[in-house]
Amino acid sequence: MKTIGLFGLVALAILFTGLSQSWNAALGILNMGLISAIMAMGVNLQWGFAGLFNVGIMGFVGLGGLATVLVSMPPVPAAWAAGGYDVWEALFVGALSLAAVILIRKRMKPGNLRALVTWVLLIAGFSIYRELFDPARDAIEKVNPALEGYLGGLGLPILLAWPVGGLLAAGAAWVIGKTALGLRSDYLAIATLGIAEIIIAIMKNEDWLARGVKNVNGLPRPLPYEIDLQADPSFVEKAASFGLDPVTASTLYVKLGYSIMFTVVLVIILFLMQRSLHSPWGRMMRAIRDNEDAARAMGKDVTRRHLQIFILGSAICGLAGAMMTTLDGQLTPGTYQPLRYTFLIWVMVIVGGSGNNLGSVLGGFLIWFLWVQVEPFGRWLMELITMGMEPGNALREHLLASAAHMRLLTMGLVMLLMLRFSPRGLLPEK
Amino acid sequence: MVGGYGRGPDILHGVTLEVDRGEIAVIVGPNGAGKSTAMKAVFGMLNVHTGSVVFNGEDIRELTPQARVAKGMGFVPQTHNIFASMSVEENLEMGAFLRTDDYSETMEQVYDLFPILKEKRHQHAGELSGGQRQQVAVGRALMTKPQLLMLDEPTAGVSPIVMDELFDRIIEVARTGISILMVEQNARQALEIADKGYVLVQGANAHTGSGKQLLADPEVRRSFLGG
Amino acid sequence: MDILNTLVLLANFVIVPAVTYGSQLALGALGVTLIYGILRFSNFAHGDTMAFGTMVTVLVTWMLQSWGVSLGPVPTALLALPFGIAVTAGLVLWTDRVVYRFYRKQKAKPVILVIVSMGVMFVMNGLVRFIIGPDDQNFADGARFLIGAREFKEMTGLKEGLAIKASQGLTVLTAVIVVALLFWFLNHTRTGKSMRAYSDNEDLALLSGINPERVVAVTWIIVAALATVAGVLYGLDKSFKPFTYFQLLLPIFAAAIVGGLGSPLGAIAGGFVIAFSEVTITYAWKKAAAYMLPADMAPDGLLQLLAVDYKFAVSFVILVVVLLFKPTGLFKGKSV
Amino acid sequence: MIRVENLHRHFGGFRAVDGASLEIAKGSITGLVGPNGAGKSTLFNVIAGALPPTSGKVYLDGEDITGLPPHELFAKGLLRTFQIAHEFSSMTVRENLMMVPPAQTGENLWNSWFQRGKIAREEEAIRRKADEVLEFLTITHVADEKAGNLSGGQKKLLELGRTMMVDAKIVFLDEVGAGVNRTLLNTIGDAIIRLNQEKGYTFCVIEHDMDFIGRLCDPVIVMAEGKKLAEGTIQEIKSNEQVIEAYLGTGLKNKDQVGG
Amino acid sequence: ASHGETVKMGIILGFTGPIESLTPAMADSAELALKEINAAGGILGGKMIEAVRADSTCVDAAGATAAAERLITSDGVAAIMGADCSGVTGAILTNVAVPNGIVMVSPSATSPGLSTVEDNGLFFRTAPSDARQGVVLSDMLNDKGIKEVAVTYTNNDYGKGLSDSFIAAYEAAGGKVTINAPHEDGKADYSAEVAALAAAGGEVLVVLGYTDQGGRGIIQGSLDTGAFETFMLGDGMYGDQLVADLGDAMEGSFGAVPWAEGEGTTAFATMAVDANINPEGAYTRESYDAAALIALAMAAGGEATSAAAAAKMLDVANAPGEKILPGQLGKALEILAAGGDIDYVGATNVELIGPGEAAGTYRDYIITGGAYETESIR
Ligand SMILES: Nc1ncnc2c1ncn2[C@@H]1O[C@H](COP(=O)(O)OP(=O)(O)OP(=O)(O)O)[C@@H](O)[C@H]1O
Ligand SMILES: Nc1ncnc2c1ncn2[C@@H]1O[C@H](COP(=O)(O)OP(=O)(O)OP(=O)(O)O)[C@@H](O)[C@H]1O
Ligand SMILES: [Mg+2]
Ligand SMILES: [Mg+2]
Repeated sequence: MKTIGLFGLVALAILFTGLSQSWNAALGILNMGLISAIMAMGVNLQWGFAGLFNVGIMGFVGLGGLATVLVSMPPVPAAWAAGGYDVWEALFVGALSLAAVILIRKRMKPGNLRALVTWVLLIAGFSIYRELFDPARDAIEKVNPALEGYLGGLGLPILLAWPVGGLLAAGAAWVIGKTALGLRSDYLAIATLGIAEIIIAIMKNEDWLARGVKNVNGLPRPLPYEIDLQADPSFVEKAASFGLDPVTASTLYVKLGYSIMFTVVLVIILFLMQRSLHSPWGRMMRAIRDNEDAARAMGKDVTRRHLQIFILGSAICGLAGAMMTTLDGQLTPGTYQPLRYTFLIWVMVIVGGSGNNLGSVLGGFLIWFLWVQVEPFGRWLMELITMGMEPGNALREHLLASAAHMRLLTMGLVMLLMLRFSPRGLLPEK
Repeated sequence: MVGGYGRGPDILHGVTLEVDRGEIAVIVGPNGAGKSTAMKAVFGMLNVHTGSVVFNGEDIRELTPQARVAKGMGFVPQTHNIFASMSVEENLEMGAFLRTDDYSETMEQVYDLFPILKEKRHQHAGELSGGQRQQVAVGRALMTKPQLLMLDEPTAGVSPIVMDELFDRIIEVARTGISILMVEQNARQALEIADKGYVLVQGANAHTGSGKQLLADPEVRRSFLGG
Repeated sequence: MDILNTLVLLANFVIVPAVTYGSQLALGALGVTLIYGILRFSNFAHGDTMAFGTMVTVLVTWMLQSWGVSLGPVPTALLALPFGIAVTAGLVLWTDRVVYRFYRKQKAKPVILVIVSMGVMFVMNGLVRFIIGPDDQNFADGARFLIGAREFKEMTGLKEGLAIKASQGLTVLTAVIVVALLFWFLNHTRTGKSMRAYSDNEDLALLSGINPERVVAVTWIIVAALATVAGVLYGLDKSFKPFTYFQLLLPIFAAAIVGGLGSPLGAIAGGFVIAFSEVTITYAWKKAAAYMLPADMAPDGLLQLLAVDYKFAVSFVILVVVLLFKPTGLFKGKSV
Repeated sequence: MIRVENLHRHFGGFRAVDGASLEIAKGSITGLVGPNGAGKSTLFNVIAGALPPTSGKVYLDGEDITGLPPHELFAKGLLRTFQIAHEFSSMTVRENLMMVPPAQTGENLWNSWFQRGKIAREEEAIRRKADEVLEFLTITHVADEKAGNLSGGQKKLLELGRTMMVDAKIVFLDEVGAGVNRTLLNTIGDAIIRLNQEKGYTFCVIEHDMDFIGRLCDPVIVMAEGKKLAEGTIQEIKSNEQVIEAYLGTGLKNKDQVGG
Repeated sequence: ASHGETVKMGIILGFTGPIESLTPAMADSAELALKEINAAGGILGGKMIEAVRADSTCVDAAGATAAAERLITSDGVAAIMGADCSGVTGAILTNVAVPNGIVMVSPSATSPGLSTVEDNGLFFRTAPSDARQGVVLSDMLNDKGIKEVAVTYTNNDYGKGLSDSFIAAYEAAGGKVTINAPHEDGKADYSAEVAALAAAGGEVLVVLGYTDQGGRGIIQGSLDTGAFETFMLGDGMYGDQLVADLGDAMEGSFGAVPWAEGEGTTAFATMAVDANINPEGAYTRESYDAAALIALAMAAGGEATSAAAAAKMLDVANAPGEKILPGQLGKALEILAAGGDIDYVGATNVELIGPGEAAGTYRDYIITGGAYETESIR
């Protein structure tokens, strides 16, 4: 009942945006809301179901974004010729030496000899890697740096990037999980936070991969371009029959297209998650979350389950990241900031109600709506306050100039109020 | 007393307990009967909505737990009853937190009572064994120089030799004029030293009498003392 | 072989800056770790608390400066510091009363408090910018250098200079004093011990007659003082800008966690580990090598382990590695 | 059945288990007693894979199981309870029991999506089993209560109940009796004896209540300072001078003087 | 077009986030231009232009898109002045501006990548692409006979692009770059960067960052440790505050900044000072020009729409026509209304080339006596 009511409320809020502002704005919020909801579900899977404190969401979202470039951009043959193969060779050598180190550490007895061999291998591997890698990278980055300077992608349809984004994130999660999942909550948190920073640092600085901070603009789209629709007479005609002008019709058409695609993904994930939550698997996960030692003693392979759920949740975030980059139409590594891509998602999960999938979905929509809509609200508030003051009044000027900062303040206040009145989230776990 | 935890259902459905100066009163009963709950109720750690708690003739129902400590009540909970990361001596000092007078004498008394604690005074309490922890816990409560000492299962998980010692100490403490209210599952030994005994079942008094009386009651023996 | 120059070189570019930065981080991390240890949550609003405290101090400093008050070579801000601390303490106490207390009573899960502290962070964030604006503010006065690089060269005749700023000296000195005071307070005063007791076992503290609200209040006051001192020192050494303070949060948390959350000693160690790892791993050893090796063996390359692009990543790699080998931080911390 | 050879477990410099060697015979109910801090629980933790040993070996039916993770030991039929109850506090008591049976179909993610029918049937059987156990432990009335809200003794019962959800070879019970009402403890004792006789479970029981130990256990092993101090029947143990001095004591000194 | 109607113009800049300290002055300058136009009676026979601000956050593409969406579809702005950071600019352009046919003039997005974005002729910028500045900086060093430098740049598209083009030009001219190290803005400490730069060495340190961000931190650190004494500053480093704060130590450092010769800049400076805006703040001039250009292009197009503005933008900005300086917008409107032609010079000597970008003149300056002294204009 409460669930329906709250979802109804969000729907109303979006409808209201549509009526009072514009349908484009409303659909825009809906689309990012859908993506946010998916991310929140990924985090909820990890935290709400298994108690894994992952604050590296940004990294997985970023990897999803990277996938769109690697899958959908056309390859840059000149760059491949300049050093594409050498780069991969270097990376292979690097991976090989790491693998050798891990092998040695497993096989050899601890002691000075092992330490020595490890260090020698590490240093030698690193030097060879740098020796191979540096010139190849420089060669690639020299190829028309203003516009290319990277290897490009595979030139495949961008929708393929969504699952690939999930896989990429899953791969990273596997590596992280293998090394860091043994850590206890807060320490796992900072480890994932750190790893996310590392992933973003790589995306920002490895220009040969995806142009780094120079950004990749103009990603292909799964839907037609608005201007093409506007130029298409049959579309214009159809639009007119609905009483819409071509610009509005085309923008709405594209946004609706995205909405439908995102909704399909959301519904599938939600359906599967609900099923597993209400099965012995879900019960086992809750048991593990409650008390790992006891779950272990009751024969559950906690480490594997953690790894499984960490990978799954991260993959969902990666998928959502790819969807988001597709929607943006460009990859801009400089924009990945923990506040926006990690902590805001956490706010969604907690305000929605952790442990409850519907709660996460609700939180995703609601918080995103607020994030976008508190901006005009803050400005409006300031105008209200300053209404009585005469123009030119220093305080009034100051207040109006600070209106932009009311945004975060309002956001914070709303969050505090919501958590005050339902401290376990709007839709708490039953 | 009638009351319960938070907004949950009532756990206590009319419990009456009484201890006089220098007496030992023992509460026994099945698991989940509400013994610990009753103790906490006496100490003001949950809502009691009917009934009263009277201490030295004064109704203290509205007082916070700290205020009750100040009035001269001491409590050793069933679990988590020491400051694990603080030294033994600091644990005792915390017991005397509200006292403004010189408490070194009381501390000496506690050390006399539990000599092992003096030996380990600078060790972290968390590093002690189960029985030693119980001694620290009782010692901490004694430091408040209470008139009433409440102990929730002080001998659970304690080896026989330490248990005997603890009972000895409790008797000694009672002799100094301190009243003792305790919950025990080692009921037979406890009732042997008790002046009063209460049997709680499902949040209500089932049997009341002197320790000896209860021990003699075949019904009580069979149902609660394990034959 | 030129050991003297090498040492001065390293001191100037590695040791002095890292010790200063480390002290700043340590002071910040102490605040975070105290909240964590006693109130049991990670306080995301700490960076903005620092900004708030510094802002108040800056405003008072300006006022004092406009009155012509000055401490000579010592920055006027020190005189304003107590005001900053007092106002900040007032703010956080008020915040505790209207926000955190509710959740404490409810015994809410720590993660809820974390999110709540994010709400507080947003509000404070807006508040600071609202009052003083988002710009850089300069409030340092007094002497700039204890010893300048050029002076040092002239004095010693070495090729390398060593510069120590007054603010750096002040930072390290204050950090040492504050940390010593804090330790003395926690271990030897009644209130300090009651705080440790509360952090150890809340219910039992209640049974010992410790007033939890008082413990909480004292904690917030200390945290406010630590935050303001850390913020002001940082501002004196670099500059005051709200956004940077927000960004400081990440390294501060890293420091607190690498040292072991809840452990004051750990917070200090963590601060220095983070600071030193940032500087040393990306340091280009070329010049040092040139001093140490015979002239014909002088290196061509920079001898940099990793480019500074990865400085931030590197400090996190160190962090992750430390955690993998010491899963609760350098000084055994707590975990909620 | 279980053989422990020269086992050491040190915490920092402290030797909690310091060269313990002992054997638990198949089909026996072996008692393990000893002063507080003798290293009994630590020994359990090492055997059950919750702590890695510093050195030494543990064998189960001749097979080296030293350092195996708990879930693998569970699969081999080795179960344990915790001295300090480790319930799943936010789950109901019944769920606490139902999660125990291993390799449930619905524990596989894939099956949880596509094998609904089979899961439902399995659940039904597990639920019945759980209800039987609840009945047996006299805690049916709290079946739907959150386990975290149970009283201290009820949690202990739940600990025991979990080991009854599966067929075990050997069960390690760490102070099931502490804080449990004596009447109920007797019932638990009966249950242990019945499981031992009817199903052939082997038990190793840590307990400080000598009556309980005396009724159930043969043999009894006494540990002190991380080592085995003595082994024998309860009578032998009770009359062993060393054991009396270190562990049993001589009873209440002041008993006679208490007025009543 | 009747008297009294208003036309809305969106001003979308990062009022919160990493460059929050730059944006208020930028927005104020843009609004200064609009005030001037309104004071002259508005465009197209009395239409007043009203500014609507929105927050691009600089870093959150989705948030910026949503804000722009609201500006266009809800507030109904006719054109957008903005955005600031290249990342969000790209996102707004492709996702909102182009589909809705709204013209955008960015005062500060300098990324070369934006030159090739499918913009349907709707995107313009008043800040020159960084490619040209690289050459200017390189020439400066050669003129001074400096053969070896260390470079640090702010790690974003602006800094990276500028450092790429500078290094390419400088190395082609025979110079040597000892190290090219990025720095992140808004971080707590720059000792590591300074240490690496110092170890690599060089005659001067080339700083391609922002004056109140990491760039300043690096300079301060270098001065404090004595690592470098002379700096060459990119355009983002230009600002009075820097000299005021760092004082004598900056003596002898030099750099380049997009500049209009004499009149335009001076005119803007006077106006800005009157309006309490720092005329030398980063991108304040470009912001004024961006807003003015949009209004003038609409006036020239005879319609307060993006389509009209886009069509006339190049005409208005470039020769032939009467030269228009800041403060002369009223005159420009008169000329346009009379069907004449103008060449908007503005505060930055605007000259739009190729894909709607500023060609850019640069002023070489050297800091002497705590002030910027012009050395030459390129
Ligand atoms: N925090 C709590 N919230 C809700 N119910 C509780 C809580 N603690 C205990 N209970 C319930 O109160 C009842 C009485 O618990 P109490 O701890 O008082 O039992 P007890 O008599 O001390 O038992 P034991 O001998 O096992 O310790 C139990 O049914 C238990 O489930
Ligand atoms: N994690 C640990 N770190 C340090 N010391 C420990 C740890 N666990 C146990 N010890 C120490 O090892 C010793 C043995 O503890 P253990 O729990 O095995 O005793 P026990 O024989 O089970 O005692 P009891 O009968 O009181 O339960 C104790 O002195 C205890 O303090
Ligand atoms: Mg109890
Ligand atoms: Mg034990």
